Amino acid sequence: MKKRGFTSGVVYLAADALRSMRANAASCALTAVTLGFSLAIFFLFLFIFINLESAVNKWGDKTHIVVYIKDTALKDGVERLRDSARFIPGVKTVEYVSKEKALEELKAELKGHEEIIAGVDVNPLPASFDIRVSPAYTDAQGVASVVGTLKAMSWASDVQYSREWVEKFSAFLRFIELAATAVGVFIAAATVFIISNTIRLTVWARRDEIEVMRLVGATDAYIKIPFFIEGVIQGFIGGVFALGVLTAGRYILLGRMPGYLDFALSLPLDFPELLAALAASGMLMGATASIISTTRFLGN
Amino acid sequence: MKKRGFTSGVVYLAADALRSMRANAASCALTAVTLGFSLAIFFLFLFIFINLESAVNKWGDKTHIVVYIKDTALKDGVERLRDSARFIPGVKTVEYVSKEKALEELKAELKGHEEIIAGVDVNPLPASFDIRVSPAYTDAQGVASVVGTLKAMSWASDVQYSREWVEKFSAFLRFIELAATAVGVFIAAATVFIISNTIRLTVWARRDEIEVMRLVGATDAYIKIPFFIEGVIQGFIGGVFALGVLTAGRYILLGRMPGYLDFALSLPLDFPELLAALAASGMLMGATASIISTTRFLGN
Amino acid sequence: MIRMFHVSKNYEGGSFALSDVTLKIAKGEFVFITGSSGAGKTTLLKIMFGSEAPSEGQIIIDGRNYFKIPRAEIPYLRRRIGFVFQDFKLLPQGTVFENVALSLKVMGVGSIEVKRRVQKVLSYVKLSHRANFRAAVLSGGEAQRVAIARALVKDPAIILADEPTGNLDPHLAVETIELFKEVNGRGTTVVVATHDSTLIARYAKRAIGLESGRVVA
Amino acid sequence: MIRMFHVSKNYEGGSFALSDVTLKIAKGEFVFITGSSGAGKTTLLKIMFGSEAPSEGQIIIDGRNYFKIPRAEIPYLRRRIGFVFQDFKLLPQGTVFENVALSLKVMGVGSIEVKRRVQKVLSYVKLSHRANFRAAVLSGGEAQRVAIARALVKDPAIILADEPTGNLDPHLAVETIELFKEVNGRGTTVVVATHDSTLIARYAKRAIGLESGRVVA
Ligand SMILES: Nc1ncnc2c1ncn2[C@@H]1O[C@H](COP(=O)(O)OP(=O)(O)OP(=O)(O)O)[C@@H](O)[C@H]1O
Ligand SMILES: Nc1ncnc2c1ncn2[C@@H]1O[C@H](COP(=O)(O)OP(=O)(O)OP(=O)(O)O)[C@@H](O)[C@H]1O
Ligand SMILES: [Mg+2]
Ligand SMILES: [Mg+2]
Repeated sequence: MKKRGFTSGVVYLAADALRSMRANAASCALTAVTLGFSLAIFFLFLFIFINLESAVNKWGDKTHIVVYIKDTALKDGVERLRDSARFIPGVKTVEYVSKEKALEELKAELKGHEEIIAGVDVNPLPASFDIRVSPAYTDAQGVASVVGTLKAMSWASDVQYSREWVEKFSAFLRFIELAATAVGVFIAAATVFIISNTIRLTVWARRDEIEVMRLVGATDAYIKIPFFIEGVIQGFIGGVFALGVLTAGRYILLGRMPGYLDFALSLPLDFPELLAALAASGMLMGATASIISTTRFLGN
Repeated sequence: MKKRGFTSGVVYLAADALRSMRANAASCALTAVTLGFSLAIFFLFLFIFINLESAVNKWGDKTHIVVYIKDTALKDGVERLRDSARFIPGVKTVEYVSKEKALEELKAELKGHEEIIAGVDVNPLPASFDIRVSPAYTDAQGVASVVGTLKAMSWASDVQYSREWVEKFSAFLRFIELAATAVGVFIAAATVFIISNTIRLTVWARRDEIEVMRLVGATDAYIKIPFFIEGVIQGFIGGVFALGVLTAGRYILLGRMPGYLDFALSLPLDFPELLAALAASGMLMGATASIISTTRFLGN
Repeated sequence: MIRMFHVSKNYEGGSFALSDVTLKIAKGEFVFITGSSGAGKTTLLKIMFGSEAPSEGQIIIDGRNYFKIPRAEIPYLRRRIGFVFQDFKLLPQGTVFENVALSLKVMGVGSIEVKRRVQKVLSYVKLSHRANFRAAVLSGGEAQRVAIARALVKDPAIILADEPTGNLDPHLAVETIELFKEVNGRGTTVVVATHDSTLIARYAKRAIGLESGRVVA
Repeated sequence: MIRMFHVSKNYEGGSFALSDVTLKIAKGEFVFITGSSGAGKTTLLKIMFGSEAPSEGQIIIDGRNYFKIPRAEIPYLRRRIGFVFQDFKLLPQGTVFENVALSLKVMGVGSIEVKRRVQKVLSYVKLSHRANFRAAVLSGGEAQRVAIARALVKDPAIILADEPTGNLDPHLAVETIELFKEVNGRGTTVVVATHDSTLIARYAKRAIGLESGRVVA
């Protein structure tokens, strides 16, 4: 009796799986589309949260600290002072606002009513540094540490920042992370559940076939491999379908939205990477679900 | 031969459906949970978008118009002027900012450097009305119409508003509506698809049973009714499950989020209404999917 | 009762199961259909039952032409015919009782009446002690007798039995045919497809022979 | 080859299919199992095949004690046994060829070899002309012969045939038993469960009689 090797055996079973898929084309397509929809929902959430988080991090830029500079310290030159601020941990950028600029800004605010300060001849406004903190320091603690260091500087007359904004923002950040985790866990669970239940039902629909295979002496592996291959192929098709749905949705929205909202539709991945990610997760899910279903069905 | 009436016949079939569900308890539970997950995803999106839209409408409050009042007009009394502004279509609230209040606000802004306006003895700042527009007028057109009417007032010296903000906001509003529609249509399609495919598979798994029923002379209705009842019950269970998942998720998030974000978790419905909505949509979906699947399966 | 005119049944791919069959079975008759494996016995019975449509020809059952029966009426026609399927067609998860009761329940017969009649017919086929067994666990011969009981329980106008003794020992086979003879005696038309020549010889009833889809005797 | 010691098979609910069966079937023997419907013939064969476990007792097949065979080895044991199921157990969507080929394919036999052997065995059971028909459309007798072909094709050490002639006309039934006799002549152990007393009488082989789960002859 001629026996074939493992590789040619798998090819043989793959051919069988393909034949069976052709025979049940409609059913396989529906399963693949179910996988696709589930994946699309999952990735939709993923992208919404990635984009939301990046948007939220940009809002973090609004966390800024103003240090007023003693007039006496200005004589030593701005650059030295700026450097001493720039190298404080947590400081991202330092922007110098001279006494003249401060006055101009005040005038701009009073536009139309400049007469109110017309009589002022010596500029009473102090120069200042407008300091932005790096993302890792936008929470209440981080800002406090930067503020503390700045206050200790000999040239600093006063340090101002919006404590309210900092606290709101860091609470918001924590909330977004928590919400993303909660919704993400839920969506992932739902996706895995729906996909595995769908594949379980397709295995169940073919229970008689599996029974016959076992009775004629098929090993568990022989029975599982076609389901595995089918699951992988359906997962792949589902992944491509999900990509299609997401891309189509993105194009529908892309042309019709204000430019400054572009970030909401930005893709965290290139197109080929995205295809790979979707196809790979589809295949992984299909494979896992088919292994679990068949293993449970075969009862070991 | 004693025949039973329609009602007792349905009761009979309902008992059958329940017996069959007990026999396939695991499978039925999984189907119900699949329905539940799908519904939960759908309602999650629905709530996110309802809350987002209500939040966005609150942002619309930021659309405000400032009308400066000619000093000469103030002699006639503020109330009359305010009334002439209040009854302009699109105006929601009118807040009076007196000359004194304007000066105080300027002083607050200059905190620490009040000396800059110390020498001013006649208050040069004009009084103004701070006008908020009603939600329906927050788009560019609406604001323009309010501004036009205000400008025509004899007592108005100048009208100011942020054209940039208004344009951004109305574009954003349009985008949110479009995105909600696109994502909503997609999620609804995915939900309907997943539920109907799941029920189709459970019908398919029982194809032999259906075949036998037809051969012994069962009418199509006789075959469909138990599936229908099963679909409705599974839909109901799924709806309750979805409510459980959503409520649990909400409680996880509720305690841990900044108070000013409460709106994000607000429920557009009371709890009993929500239960009714979820259970009803579950039952509707289960019923529709089972009718479609069995009808298609029976081939007419 | 049953008339066929030039009935043929072809399948795609050119194979055919029946060709040009014309026959007449009178009301109250008892007829055997014989023929070797693949001769077309099952196909002939299924066409009489309306579960297969002929490719050509006309069938009149009970005065009604089959081509004219609307889909919605087929269930009602089937309720007048008791069919014993060659492969039984039981609900494997249902009990023996439920399987037999099914053909009454689909007709809307009340539960008390169902119970009475099912118990009676189960005693005829000697399966009262198996009433609560699931059909899936029955022996071949037991399953076959459940199929027979299901056909008999509704007191049909016509019984079409396809190889109803294939899984029965000679003793039970004879008892089964006696059962059919008894209902036949009460006016039911009985058509039995079988290859069991001993039975045919024993009962000396009319036998329609099939050979490769053609009537030969 | 096959030995059973005090084998019983009970089911929940107190019913039993076999009680205290002790028997010995030598290598190369040809044995009939007889008994009326529900006597336990199928149960006996299934226990020999390992698809049902006995409630009590020991079975030794081919020198191996059944209780000691790990789950993973069962497929390999089944490949040495050709089983003709009373209800055929074919893949309805597979063709006749595929159904017969399956029992070779699961063993890893190459396609050319599979084709040669399947064609040969299909000609033995006179089904070459049905090779590409789906099993679902076969007549009862044709399906039964496919089941026989699938058991024979792997040249098994043991053939267990459960009512293999129930759907065959007398002529084909004899031919089938002749086929079993032929493989038996080449050394295969053959066990045939049947209620067909004419066959048993005709072949005068050893017959093990069962009655309500007990060996009686
Ligand atoms: N759907 C189909 N497609 C192709 N061929 C079919 C189909 N249905 C039946 N046949 C063929 O028609 C022939 C007649 O089948 P039928 O079941 O009527 O035979 P039978 O006389 O009942 O035989 P048996 O005694 O073996 O049951 C068979 O050869 C079968 O393969
Ligand atoms: N899983 C089970 N649970 C309960 N009873 C069972 C089960 N399996 C078989 N039986 C019973 O065991 C008895 C023996 O069955 P078996 O199939 O061995 O009979 P058989 O001799 O093959 O009969 P036949 O000639 O009708 O095929 C039957 O009465 C059957 O109902
Ligand atoms: Mg037949
Ligand atoms: Mg048996």
